[in-house]
Amino acid sequence: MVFAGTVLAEAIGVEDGKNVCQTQSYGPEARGGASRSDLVVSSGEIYYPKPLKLDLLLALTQEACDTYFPALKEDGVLIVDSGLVDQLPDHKVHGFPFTQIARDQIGTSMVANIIALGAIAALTKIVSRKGLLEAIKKRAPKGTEERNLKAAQLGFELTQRKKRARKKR
Amino acid sequence: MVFAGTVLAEAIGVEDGKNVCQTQSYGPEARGGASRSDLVVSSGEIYYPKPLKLDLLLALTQEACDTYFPALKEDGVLIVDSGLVDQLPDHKVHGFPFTQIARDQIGTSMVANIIALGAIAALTKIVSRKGLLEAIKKRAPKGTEERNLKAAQLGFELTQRKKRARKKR
Amino acid sequence: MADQTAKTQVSTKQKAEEEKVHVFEAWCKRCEICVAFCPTGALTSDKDGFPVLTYPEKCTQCGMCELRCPDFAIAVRPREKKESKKGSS
Amino acid sequence: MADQTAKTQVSTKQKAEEEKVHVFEAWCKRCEICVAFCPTGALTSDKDGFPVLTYPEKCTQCGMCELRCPDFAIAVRPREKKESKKGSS
Amino acid sequence: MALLSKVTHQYLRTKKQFPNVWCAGCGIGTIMGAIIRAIDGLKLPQDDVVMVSGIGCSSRMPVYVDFNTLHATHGRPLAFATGVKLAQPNLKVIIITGDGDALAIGGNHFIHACRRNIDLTTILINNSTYGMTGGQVAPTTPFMKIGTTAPYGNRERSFDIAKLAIAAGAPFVARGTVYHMVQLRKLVEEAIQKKGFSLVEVISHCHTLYGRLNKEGGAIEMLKWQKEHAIPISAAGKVPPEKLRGKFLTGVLWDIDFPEYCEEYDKVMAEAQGKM
Amino acid sequence: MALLSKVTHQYLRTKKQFPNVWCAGCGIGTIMGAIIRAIDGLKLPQDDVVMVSGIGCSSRMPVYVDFNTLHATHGRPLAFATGVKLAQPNLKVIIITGDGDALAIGGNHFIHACRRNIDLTTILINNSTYGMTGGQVAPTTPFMKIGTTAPYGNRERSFDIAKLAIAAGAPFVARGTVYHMVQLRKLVEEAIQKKGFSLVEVISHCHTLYGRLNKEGGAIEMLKWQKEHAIPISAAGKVPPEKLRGKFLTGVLWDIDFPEYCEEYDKVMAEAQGKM
Amino acid sequence: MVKTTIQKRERLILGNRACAEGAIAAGCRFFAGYPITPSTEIAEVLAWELPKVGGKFIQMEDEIASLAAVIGASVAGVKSMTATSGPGFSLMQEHIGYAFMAEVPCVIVNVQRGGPSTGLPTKIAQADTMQARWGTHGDYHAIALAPSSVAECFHFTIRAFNLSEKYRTPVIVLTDEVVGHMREKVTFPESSEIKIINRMKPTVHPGWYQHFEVNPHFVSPMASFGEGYRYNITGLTHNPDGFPTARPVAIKEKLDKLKNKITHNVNDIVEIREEFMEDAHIAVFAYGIVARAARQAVHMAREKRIKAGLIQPLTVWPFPDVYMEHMLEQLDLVIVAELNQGQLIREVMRVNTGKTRVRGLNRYDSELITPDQIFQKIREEK
Amino acid sequence: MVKTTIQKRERLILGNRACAEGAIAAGCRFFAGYPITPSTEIAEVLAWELPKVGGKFIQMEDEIASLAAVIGASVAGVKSMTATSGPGFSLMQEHIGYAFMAEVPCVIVNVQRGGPSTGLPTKIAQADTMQARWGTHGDYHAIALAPSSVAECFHFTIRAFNLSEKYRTPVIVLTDEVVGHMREKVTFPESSEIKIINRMKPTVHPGWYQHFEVNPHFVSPMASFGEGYRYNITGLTHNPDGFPTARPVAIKEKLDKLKNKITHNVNDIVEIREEFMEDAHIAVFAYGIVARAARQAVHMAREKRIKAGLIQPLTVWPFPDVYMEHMLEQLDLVIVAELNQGQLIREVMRVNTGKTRVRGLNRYDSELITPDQIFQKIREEK
Ligand SMILES: Cc1ncc(C[n+]2csc(CCOP(=O)(O)OP(=O)(O)O)c2C)c(N)n1
Ligand SMILES: Cc1ncc(C[n+]2csc(CCOP(=O)(O)OP(=O)(O)O)c2C)c(N)n1
Ligand code: SF4
Ligand code: SF4
Ligand code: SF4
Ligand code: SF4
Ligand code: SF4
Ligand code: SF4
Ligand SMILES: [Mg+2]
Ligand SMILES: [Mg+2]
Repeated sequence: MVFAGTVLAEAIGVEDGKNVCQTQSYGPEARGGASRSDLVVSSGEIYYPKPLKLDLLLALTQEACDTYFPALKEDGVLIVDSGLVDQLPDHKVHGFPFTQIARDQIGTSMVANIIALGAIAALTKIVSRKGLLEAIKKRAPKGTEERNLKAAQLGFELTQRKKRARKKR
Repeated sequence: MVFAGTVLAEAIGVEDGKNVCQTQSYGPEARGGASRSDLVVSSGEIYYPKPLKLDLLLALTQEACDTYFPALKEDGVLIVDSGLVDQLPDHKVHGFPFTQIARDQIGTSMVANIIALGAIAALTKIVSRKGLLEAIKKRAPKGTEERNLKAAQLGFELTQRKKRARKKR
Repeated sequence: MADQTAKTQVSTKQKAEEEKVHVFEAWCKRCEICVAFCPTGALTSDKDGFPVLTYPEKCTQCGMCELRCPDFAIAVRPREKKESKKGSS
Repeated sequence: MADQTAKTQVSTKQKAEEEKVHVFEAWCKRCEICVAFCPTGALTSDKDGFPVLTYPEKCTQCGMCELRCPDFAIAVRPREKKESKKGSS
Repeated sequence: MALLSKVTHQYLRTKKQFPNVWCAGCGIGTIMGAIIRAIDGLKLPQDDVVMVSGIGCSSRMPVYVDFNTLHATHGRPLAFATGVKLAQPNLKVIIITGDGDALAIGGNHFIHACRRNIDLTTILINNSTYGMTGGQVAPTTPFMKIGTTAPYGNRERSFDIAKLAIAAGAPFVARGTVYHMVQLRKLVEEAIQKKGFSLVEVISHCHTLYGRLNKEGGAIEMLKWQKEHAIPISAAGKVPPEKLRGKFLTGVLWDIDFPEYCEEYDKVMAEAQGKM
Repeated sequence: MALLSKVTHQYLRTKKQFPNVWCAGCGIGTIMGAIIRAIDGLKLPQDDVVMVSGIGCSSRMPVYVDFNTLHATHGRPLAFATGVKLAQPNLKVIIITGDGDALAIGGNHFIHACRRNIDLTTILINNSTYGMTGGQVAPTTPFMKIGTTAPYGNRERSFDIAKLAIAAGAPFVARGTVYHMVQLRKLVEEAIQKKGFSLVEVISHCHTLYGRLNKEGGAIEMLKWQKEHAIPISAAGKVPPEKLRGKFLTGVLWDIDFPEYCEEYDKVMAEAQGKM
Repeated sequence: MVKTTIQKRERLILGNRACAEGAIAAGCRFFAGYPITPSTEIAEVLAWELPKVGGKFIQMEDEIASLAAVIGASVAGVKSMTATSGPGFSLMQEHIGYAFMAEVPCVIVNVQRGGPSTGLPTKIAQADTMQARWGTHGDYHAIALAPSSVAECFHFTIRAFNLSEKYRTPVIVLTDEVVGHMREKVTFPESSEIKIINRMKPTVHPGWYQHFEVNPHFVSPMASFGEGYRYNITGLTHNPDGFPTARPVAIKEKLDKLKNKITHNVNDIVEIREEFMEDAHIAVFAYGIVARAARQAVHMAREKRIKAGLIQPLTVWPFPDVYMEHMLEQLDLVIVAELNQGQLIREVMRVNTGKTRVRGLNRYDSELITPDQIFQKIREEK
Repeated sequence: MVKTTIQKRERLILGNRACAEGAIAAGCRFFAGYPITPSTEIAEVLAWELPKVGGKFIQMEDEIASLAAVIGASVAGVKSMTATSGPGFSLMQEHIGYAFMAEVPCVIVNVQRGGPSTGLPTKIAQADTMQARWGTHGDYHAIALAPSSVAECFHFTIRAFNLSEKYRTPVIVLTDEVVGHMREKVTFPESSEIKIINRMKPTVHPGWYQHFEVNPHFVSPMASFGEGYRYNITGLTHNPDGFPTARPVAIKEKLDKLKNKITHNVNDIVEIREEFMEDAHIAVFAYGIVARAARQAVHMAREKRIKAGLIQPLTVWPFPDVYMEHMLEQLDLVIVAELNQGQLIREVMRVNTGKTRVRGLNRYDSELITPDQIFQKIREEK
């Protein structure tokens, strides 16, 4: 989650030029890496570094969804991995099987969250598509740039497709 | 000096039944042993543990004599090793060549200060002769009891002899 | 460490009473070590990565998978003949 | 450590210019090591424990006493012949 | 009980602490299995067993085992254990320590425990890195290998742990691997039975960090490496020297006798009390 | 100048610090003499010499010598010296340490300095006790000898310092005695010239405490003991084994080559800068 | 090496020896330490005396290991102690925090010498006072006692063990070079006269036992290793059962417990000795050896009809907030006399509400503050 | 392993990385450390970056050795730093005292985590604040800076080096897990815009040089090893020439110098950021990360027309006594918000003369204090 959070922060902060503050929560020890990443975005100075109420929640597990949903604003956007989160809160939800798609179409579940970032760029105005792709280029570990870019594109298209599908209906 | 100070404290405190507080000053490091030993005697509670003004000063070196003489009370008693201290302050002084006597009569300069204790017992009422001897028996390291007792006796007699000599004169 | 949210149901691939080898999926982390080092190739991984005793007939109940599992998530039914002491491995 | 109040006068037992071995009493602690290990027995201790070159004729200026003195309190006049470099020991 | 084997039930704190925190495939769990089986084999009462550890992935072990467990500070488990053992010599004290714990910050306690020869059994889990803090170099990281604090390759040489322990005075020194878990159990049994300080170095793998940084593969590849590079000491004589290069010996490498400290201290007490 | 020899004048802080604090007959002063003569022999500029010590009687030495001197904390001189040397590899860094300083509280820094192989010259003054604090047992006190904290006899075994250093990775290890002060000077010279970590253990005597407690006589008797118990390594082969018992070897005990850390770090910098 | 065996009721003894004998009297049967001036005699006496009473002495490789071994021994059920001075006390800080967190009773004697750093090994200071309270990382609540005489070295060490056992927490005895190296005549009590407190033992079945049980007393019964209760001890923040937790509620509960067992028991833990305080307008606030000079000074002042009194906290930590607030009501002036650059004076100022003048009398040149200096200060400031 | 090279003015970067880059910008060319969560990234970045600029990185065997090596390197003339967290900071205490006594410039970063003991390695606390001031034995006078943002991690590390060089004393950067592990966009200055202070060098002939010269500025010029000035450094109390002394006058002179160089320069060392303090009757006193919540809270209060303001000490040590005394004159209420059980509040209470109410808002359950909590507290207490 830290990687995805960082890419998003980079995209919003440096590429799109807003102020960002990204924090994370670790498990009891450092080694495991963080399990949660928070982002505060503002065009002004950011005081308190953690979000108090969420505008957007991306939950890739049921547990995350259950835990953090209460902090989501009334009109906040909830995006979940529909393959892993089946008990959905009573809310407008965007569900995509990110992990599934990642495994099937890119061959590794590791890029699920980058697909999700693509989806965010498509669904919201939080981050620009260009900013996101630039940020990925800059932050992706050597050798993984391509697949991450592809993942973001995938997420973007996926959402567009769904939007279009919905419109058609 | 610590050994002599301790013997004297033991004699006064435990054998003679007064309150005593014995302190010492070390050189810059512990190993060398202390170079100065202070004793406060009282029949009541002892507050401040170091002597402020001295009733009795036993100085075995010129340096000690020079340094501590100013703290001696007007009517205080000064006892020096007359073999080592030749510049005497303007004061009533009891001088005996303790080190010389120790080397000559007991064969080791190490007991000079015990001879001096004997002298103190004879010259002053600070410590009883019996108490001193008992304290030496208790405190002397194994194997040195005899020579220390002998030294104390020597100090005692020496002084008596001098007193008598003086009286005769 | 990421997805160790283990499933808590017991594997139903075999009946607990009969099986030579039992996998406790709640603890299994799907490292596939048991599969990789089973001397007879009796184990394989299912699509989620959990070990399955696909070839029970090959299994000699040697116990290696149990001894090697870092997560105490696989247990082998003791062979009946030799050593009837109640005991460990 | 008790009486290291060293005398500061220079030994006058020999004239500094001529002597083979010089003792710097201000620093000498009278450990008698130089005396004990002088290979020729040229040194003895005086009544206070300071070393004295009692038998100058025995002294080979080997320098051992100087090298061994823990207090840099004894110096040996270098032999003149070999090695005229200005130097240490 | 069919789900878990008997040892698991008896010796692990199955109810509270599982699944454990270690990465999938980490060797520490396997080592824990070998240890509880050794203790089971020796029929030591659980109440009499003390397990002491420092801080690190390896040092998390005491949390899982149902003994008297002391999760101490980083590097110091041997010093804590020394106090436990000397105070209650009837307890069996086993130390679990990592290579960083035992040899970096704790190196001094390690050599002194070897020298002092108190009856402690030390299981040193050598994964060539600091796992818990994220893959920094350890005093066991080989020359030129990568760690997060040695991005250009490690320029320090690594300790030969067994050699160091023997030089420091340890009377019993053994080496095993996670791969050879049957042998490992036996080595642990022998170490526990040894009167005096005993050390079992276990070659383990941290594929998550060390393996990844050094491109040595996952747990399975690293276990294979252990298999291929371990030479039992019993066989060492028969192997031509060129085949030993780059390999390491396993088994009991050193086993001699010395007076044990607690027993010596009994003599001190006897003397002191006699003299009173 | 006739009163003091030239080395004394040139290398000692004669004006302020003398006479020194050591007990009459203590070997530390003699060792100091050997060291300054070695430095003089090597013609090292005084400005380039750094002497670092810990705390203890031995560790008082830097106060007396006219180099760049750092009297650090108890047990840690090697760690301080590591910083000095790595920061300024052109300086010659010599560490003076006691057996307690180097091997009790400082044991970890000792083995790591051996392993890391930074170009430091360590003179370890082994007097079998803690002199400065009054004669407690040290990790070098032989079994059953008396110390003020081992009134019933020491029940721990002592380190074989050279063996430990070699096992920890030191490329140069030598042993000398105060008695053999000519050899000692040579050993110190060789150690300073060695590129890499070098150790000279000097067998010294603390007659004031250790000697007295163990009834081993004064300085002269203890020097004689050194004379009688030292066997030059060159002669060791010729001496029958039974005659070696209770004796110790002197001379250069170990001398091999390894990449030195500062030089390795130069490579790291080159690589890093190339990559930039 | 001091070879006298414990004996006789009335004896001339060294402060450090009194400390060692106090430990034995309190039931201490384990000492691990590392020599350091001016504390070493404590170790030396115990090396000699402990084996006589079936106790264990061990010299460890350093101070860190010493306190580790002490904690290990205490966990194994044996009352344990170490003794050190400044540099060693600094090295022990990590393990003081561990003992506090893991609630392990043990006693640490710090015979203070001149600092900072190596400082003045054979000279006195009282400059580790704040360190005793704040030396380790994280929130810590110390108990520290400050003896001013050889007799107090004996009694305060016993009390340190009692408090440590009662509250399951490390207790520090803050003595100093002068008290430690001083000889006074002490009248020893019979052992039957000495009050000993032992840690509370669990009465529940092992299955129910929680080593860090949270209860209204803030102190959990303590089973030792090997007694049939198998539990876990850790320096990680933990639940009452001893297993690590990261739940905020559990974290707070644990840290509150650690705090409350000290702060709720200040009245039991703190002892203060007063002199002439009934009607004093001026107080000298002094602890440890300085209190003796202060006592003499207030006697001198009384002779001159100055209404001065002495407040001598025998327990320097926890600080007696309520007591001092109350006292300050009555006072115009408090002189805080310390052998440092001003440490406990900060606490007095903290509780002061501005009504009372607080003045420091500080000495840190390795010499004692004399009665006369204090008396002069009283005269100047009054 | 973070491989990005230093570049670009505007970047999203991690707090710990900002700290490392600040060090390099300040001229730090030596780092010795030992990994510990949550500080490790500082070491990891410097392992990668230092050799690029000709600096040296070394991982030592422990934290004690790390600070020792840092001191050694500084004495050899190279600006040096280490970074650690709670347990490592406790272990460094002896050497912090040494650096202070021997007047060796160096920077110590403590990325605070939950304590006491091993505590909560991946969670935040501010509970080493008092330890930073009192952790070592003997009288010690700390300088400690507390950044509240990633940008401040960069700038405060530079400032720490500058203060350290200027005053020849160790300087502590007290950051925390949240700041250290936070990413923010930082606009980096050009190196020409960064003010760098280097230690003063002696101008006298080596024969006259005194490494610890006593002068009216309390700071002595500092020659490095190898520069032709051969002097002695010791942790023993010493004369201006660096040789040990036990003379009371010299001892006092030395300790006064150490004290005065901090206390006489409080105005230069201390930086405070205020918000709405011109007319505030209520102040929130908060440092480090908590100051951000506090800033938001006082904005909330102002919206409700409550005259609240923020006092954020950027320098937590030395404590700004005079400034605070002055401020308290104006205030009815001060709320001291900290992630601990109440540490710096004691200092505020100390300087308070009783006129102002001082209230603590303390959280120590591993979570941040929120703006709302502070705002509520303002409402409750006002
Ligand atoms: C005093 C102190 N310093 C540093 C740390 C951080 N730390 C925790 S575990 C660890 C290294 C663990 O390495 P190792 O012992 O090899 O165990 P592993 O995780 O590899 O099993 C470190 C440096 C700490 N907890 N305490
Ligand atoms: C941290 C710390 N612990 C203990 C001491 C006390 N101390 C000073 S020197 C010393 C022992 C010295 O022994 P060694 O290194 O063998 O030197 P020696 O005096 O024998 O030459 C000790 C324990 C100290 N100064 N600092
Ligand atoms: S070894 Fe254990 S954890 Fe790994 S896959 Fe097999 S059963 Fe699961
Ligand atoms: S018991 Fe042996 S044969 Fe059977 S599955 Fe396990 S490892 Fe394979
Ligand atoms: S060796 Fe040196 S100190 Fe000893 S007696 Fe000879 S000159 Fe004096
Ligand atoms: S120079 Fe040699 S022979 Fe002459 S006195 Fe010295 S040791 Fe003896
Ligand atoms: S980080 Fe390494 S050592 Fe730690 S649990 Fe994971 S694989 Fe094992
Ligand atoms: S105490 Fe021992 S080591 Fe120290 S100076 Fe005296 S003889 Fe030498
Ligand atoms: Mg490891
Ligand atoms: Mg020694």
